[in-house]
Amino acid sequence: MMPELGKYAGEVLSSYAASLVLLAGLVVVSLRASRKAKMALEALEKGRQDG
Amino acid sequence: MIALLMRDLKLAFRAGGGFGLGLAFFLIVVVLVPFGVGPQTALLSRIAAGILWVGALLACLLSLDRLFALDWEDGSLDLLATSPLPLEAVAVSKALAHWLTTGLPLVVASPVFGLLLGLPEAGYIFVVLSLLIGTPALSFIGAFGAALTVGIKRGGLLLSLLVLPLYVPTLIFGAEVARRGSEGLAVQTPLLLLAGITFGSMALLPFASALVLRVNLR
Amino acid sequence: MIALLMRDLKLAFRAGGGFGLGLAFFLIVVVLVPFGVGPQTALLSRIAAGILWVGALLACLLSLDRLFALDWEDGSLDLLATSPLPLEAVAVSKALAHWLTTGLPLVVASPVFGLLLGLPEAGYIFVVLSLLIGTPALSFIGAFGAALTVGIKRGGLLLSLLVLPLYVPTLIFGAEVARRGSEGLAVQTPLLLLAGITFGSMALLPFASALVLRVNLR
Amino acid sequence: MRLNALWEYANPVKFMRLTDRVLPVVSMLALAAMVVGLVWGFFFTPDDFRQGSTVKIIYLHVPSAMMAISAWFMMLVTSLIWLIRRHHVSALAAKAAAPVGAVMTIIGLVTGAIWGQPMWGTWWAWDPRLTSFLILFLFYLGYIALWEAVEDGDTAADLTSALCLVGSVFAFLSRYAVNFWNQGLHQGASVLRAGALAGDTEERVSNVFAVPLFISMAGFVLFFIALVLLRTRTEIRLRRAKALIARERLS
Amino acid sequence: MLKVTDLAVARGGIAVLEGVTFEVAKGQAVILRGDNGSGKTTLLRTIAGLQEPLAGQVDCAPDSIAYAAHLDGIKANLTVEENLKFWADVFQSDQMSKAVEAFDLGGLLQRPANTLSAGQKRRLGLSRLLVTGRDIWVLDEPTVSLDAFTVKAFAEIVKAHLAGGGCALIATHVDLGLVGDTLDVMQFHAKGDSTLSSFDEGFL
Amino acid sequence: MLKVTDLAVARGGIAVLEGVTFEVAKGQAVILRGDNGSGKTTLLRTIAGLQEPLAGQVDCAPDSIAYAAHLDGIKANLTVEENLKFWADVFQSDQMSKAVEAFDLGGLLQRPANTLSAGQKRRLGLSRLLVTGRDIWVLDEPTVSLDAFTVKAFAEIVKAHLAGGGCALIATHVDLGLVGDTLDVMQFHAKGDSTLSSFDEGFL
Ligand code: HEM
Ligand SMILES: Nc1ncnc2c1ncn2[C@@H]1O[C@H](COP(=O)(O)OP(=O)(O)OP(=O)(O)O)[C@@H](O)[C@H]1O
Ligand SMILES: Nc1ncnc2c1ncn2[C@@H]1O[C@H](COP(=O)(O)OP(=O)(O)OP(=O)(O)O)[C@@H](O)[C@H]1O
Ligand SMILES: [Mg+2]
Ligand SMILES: [Mg+2]
Repeated sequence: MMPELGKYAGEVLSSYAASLVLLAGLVVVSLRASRKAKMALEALEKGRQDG
Repeated sequence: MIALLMRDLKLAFRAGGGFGLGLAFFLIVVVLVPFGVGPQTALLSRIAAGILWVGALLACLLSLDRLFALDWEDGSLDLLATSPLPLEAVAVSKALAHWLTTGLPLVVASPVFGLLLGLPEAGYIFVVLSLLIGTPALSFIGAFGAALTVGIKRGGLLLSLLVLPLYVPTLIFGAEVARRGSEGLAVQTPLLLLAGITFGSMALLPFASALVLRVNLR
Repeated sequence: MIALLMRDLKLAFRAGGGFGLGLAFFLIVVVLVPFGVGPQTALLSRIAAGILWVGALLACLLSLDRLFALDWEDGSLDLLATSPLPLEAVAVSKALAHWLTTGLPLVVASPVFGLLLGLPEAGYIFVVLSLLIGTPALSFIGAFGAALTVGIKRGGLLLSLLVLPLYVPTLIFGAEVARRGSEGLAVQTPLLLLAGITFGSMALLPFASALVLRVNLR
Repeated sequence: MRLNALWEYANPVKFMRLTDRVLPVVSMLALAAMVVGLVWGFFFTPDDFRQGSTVKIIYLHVPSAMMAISAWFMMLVTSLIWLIRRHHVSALAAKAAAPVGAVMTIIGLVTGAIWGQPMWGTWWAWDPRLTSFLILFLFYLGYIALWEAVEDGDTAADLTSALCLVGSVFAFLSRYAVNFWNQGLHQGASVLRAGALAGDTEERVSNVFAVPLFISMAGFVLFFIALVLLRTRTEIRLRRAKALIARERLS
Repeated sequence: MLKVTDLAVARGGIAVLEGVTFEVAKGQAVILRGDNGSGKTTLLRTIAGLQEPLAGQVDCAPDSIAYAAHLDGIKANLTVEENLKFWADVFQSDQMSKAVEAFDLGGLLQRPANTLSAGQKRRLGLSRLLVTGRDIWVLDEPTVSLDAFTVKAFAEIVKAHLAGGGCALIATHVDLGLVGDTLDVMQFHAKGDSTLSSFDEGFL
Repeated sequence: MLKVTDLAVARGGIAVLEGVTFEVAKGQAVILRGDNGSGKTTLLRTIAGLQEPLAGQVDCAPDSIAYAAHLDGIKANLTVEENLKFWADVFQSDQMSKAVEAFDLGGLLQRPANTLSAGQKRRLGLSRLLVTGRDIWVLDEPTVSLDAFTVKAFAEIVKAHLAGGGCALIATHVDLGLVGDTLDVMQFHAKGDSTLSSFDEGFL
């Protein structure tokens, strides 16, 4: 059910694509950093309890 | 403070060549642009005022780099911070020394460089005037940037990145005065705004610089 | 030599921000010029190719400053000179590291900046091509200049002064390729000359740099 | 009293505990609002009689441009809080917000450029709004670079706060200067003008377009908040890890 | 003249020393000792006011501390005389000739500082102390690079300073030939649990 | 292993030492002594090949000298490990772990070098000697900033190097606790009439 975009299809689609890629990229980077930090911290705290 | 100013001037003359180098860089930018853009006189004279301002700005920028960094590296800044001189005075004197060795010579020499670029005749007085009023702001803003990056090795490019956006209003008003002057339009408004920026920077930024220096010394 | 190259790249990333800063400076020059010259698109697009080249050149120049100076100040250069690595290899690796962190990113980013200045469409490919071929020469020439001024505190401006005249031929041919390309003219001759300069610099200048370094170490 | 209670949450532990609960909610809301706003805007709005289908770009362009500016404001406020009250979470929140703001700026620039091609016949013009946006982007870059370049957390927080403060003044001056320098092509502020809501001005954005636009804007705001919370949590964890390692080394 | 009470100092966000308490009386020299990395430099910088203490306080008359550290703040391109004159001007002192004489710089006055040997540079750096006209000397390894003869001469200068009503706090690894209390900073070694810099503290 | 014959050295165009003649045999350490400014640094730089001698010659196997001076060539932004690894790569050595162990750097490996104390930096600088794998150590005041314990440890390292078939030439003002010949450079003090650099000579 793609809407009729007329002669400007290229512009509209590329701007949506570019924006979504950028937003998704930002989210992925943030999530990955978050997970990494969380794991690093957990490892540290575990090590502290053990040691 | 006078002692510091004199020392910095002396150092600039002794090692960096003093007035000469800022000027030389300015000259080179002015010479390079025709090589890049091509030699059409009409085109050049239209962009002359702007190129002069951009050149002045880059010349200022290039000499900022080591404003505080040298004193930091050899420990002078530590010693100055424990001396009776307040860091605000240090910041002012550094910015002044920078202006005297870089900004002022540019102002004096700009008519000659205007000639090289075929600046319209009406423009000379306004280019000189706008540079005279505008360059102190460049030095004081630059000193703030230099204080921010003082602890960072290879801070040169970072410094440019931080300082150039801060230069934008000065450049716009300065170049606008020069351009409008060349075209015979009224220049009062941008001139006043330019002066406002300069005095504002001179009055407030030394405090910011001193704050930042103190943080960096920690 | 690989070890040195890797170390220099690492240092550039660690402290100077790596690729980003050269690019940022380039971007800033491109932004500043319209502020100076005025916002007329027609005018800007005529000078676009030239401004891009001048901007690339200045971005290279600004990052040259500390190419050898840091190693000199902290004594690494003395130690390298007494190591099994010949100084020629040191010079080559420094120039390469400089190109990788400054020249190459500029080449990649130049089309985007061309957009900002309204570069004519035919010009893109030639701007990229000329920068790709020309920027290595800038790095190798620059390394020679940096070697010349290595012992001088506040050598930044002096360095610019020495290096910029050496950059002139590269700039002339490079900008010529870009400009002719934009206007649809033949570019073969300047392109060949540009390539000649680059290969010549790469082949010969490291020896000169090493010689000069040796003198400066004494 | 109430205000003091608010300051309490600048304590990292409390902040973590609170955001543990808040973050999922905000994220879900953000996702919902963005999906609804953008899907509605993309699929279920008519073409504009002048702009054709390009009007659909507005659902990305305006919210991102708005957030790009708001993010800087948020950084300014948190920087001030850090400088005055020295609440650590505040400094880290500013750090966390900067890359988000920068990406918003890029999106604004890219969608604007793509939109400009059919509307003005050029990708880029030195229009005041566009130009000041580019300058804002430079400020973001400088700010992020400074955070990266300074090793010590405390020092970096102080320096970047000072930069943010001074930078804001100059960004404001630039905005004004750029207006003075060139009269541009870009739209005036029509969406947010009161008249536009009532639908009685010339430049109004008609309601067909306005409702999904507002939803999308709300989505972007929530998205920003969610991301900043997430990234602040990351920064806090990193700090904690660093503090733990430091302490370990001592004993 | 200088009183340090329950001071805790940090570098890089980590406490290195805590509970540092001592006093330096008029005419007294206190020698700081401690292994490499034990925190002497950090302590001295804090006392000189270059960095904030984590806790505790430093009491002394305002503007009475002269600090000298590893780096001498010597400008390579200025002559010895210009270097010294600059500091004399900053501290508005007229003691320059005394400083020159004390550190035997007479023959070097017209030399640019970058032509000095390591020890000569150090002498110039130390001569700055005499033009500050300040009472409390805070010195970080002052005798590095000095030959035996100059070390002795320096000890005499410090003694004269003490006799003139000053006091001195000196960190060193070698013997200076000074009578004075020795303070081992190792006893103040931070335990690690209580003290982190304010920034990191909140995160534990 | 190292033989210096009738060497004359100059700094800034002025001869500082002349007629320097001595020999360092395998397994031997020679300690250079002399007042500040007597020319030790200049002599060592000439021997290391960093500057040309005015006259005379230095004989040793090519690429056999490891030089360490006042400045350590440490990159503040790299970690201790990266700093050391770099020199190990340049000298294509696999002795890194040995160097780390000898100078007790294990606990500091992951630290950026700018967070080290003066003495820790010095230890890192000296550890470079072990990864050069070279026989002749030419050291200029190596123990500056080191505490008494580390000085002793360093003396042991030098002894091990000598026992392993190396030799060492060390300029210092303090006692290193090494057995070895002492050479006072003052005896070679240039008289000032005969020796100028070849260029200036032509003007007399
Ligand atoms: C690279 C190009 C562009 C940039 C950087 C840009 C930037 C901006 C900015 C900063 C805003 C302000 C958002 C706010 O005030 O909250 C905005 C709003 C807007 N832009 Fe653009 N823009 C660009 C191109 C365009 C084009 C080509 C069009 C369409 C012809 C357009 C249409 C609009 C509209 C309709 C608004 C909303 C106006 C309002 O109510 O505030 N923009 N843009
Ligand atoms: N950023 C940092 N992170 C962690 N530890 C640090 C940091 N900066 C410094 N340190 C440590 O702080 C300690 C104190 O250093 P300081 O320079 O005060 O020692 P010192 O007693 O002067 O030693 P020396 O005798 O070697 O000069 C050292 O162990 C050093 O490694
Ligand atoms: N450009 C110059 N002109 C004149 N004399 C110079 C110049 N450069 C150095 N000298 C002198 O040469 C002498 C030798 O210096 P050198 O650094 O070799 O001494 P050193 O024995 O290492 O002293 P230290 O124990 O202080 O390190 C010094 O007296 C110095 O002042
Ligand atoms: Mg110390
Ligand atoms: Mg010496």
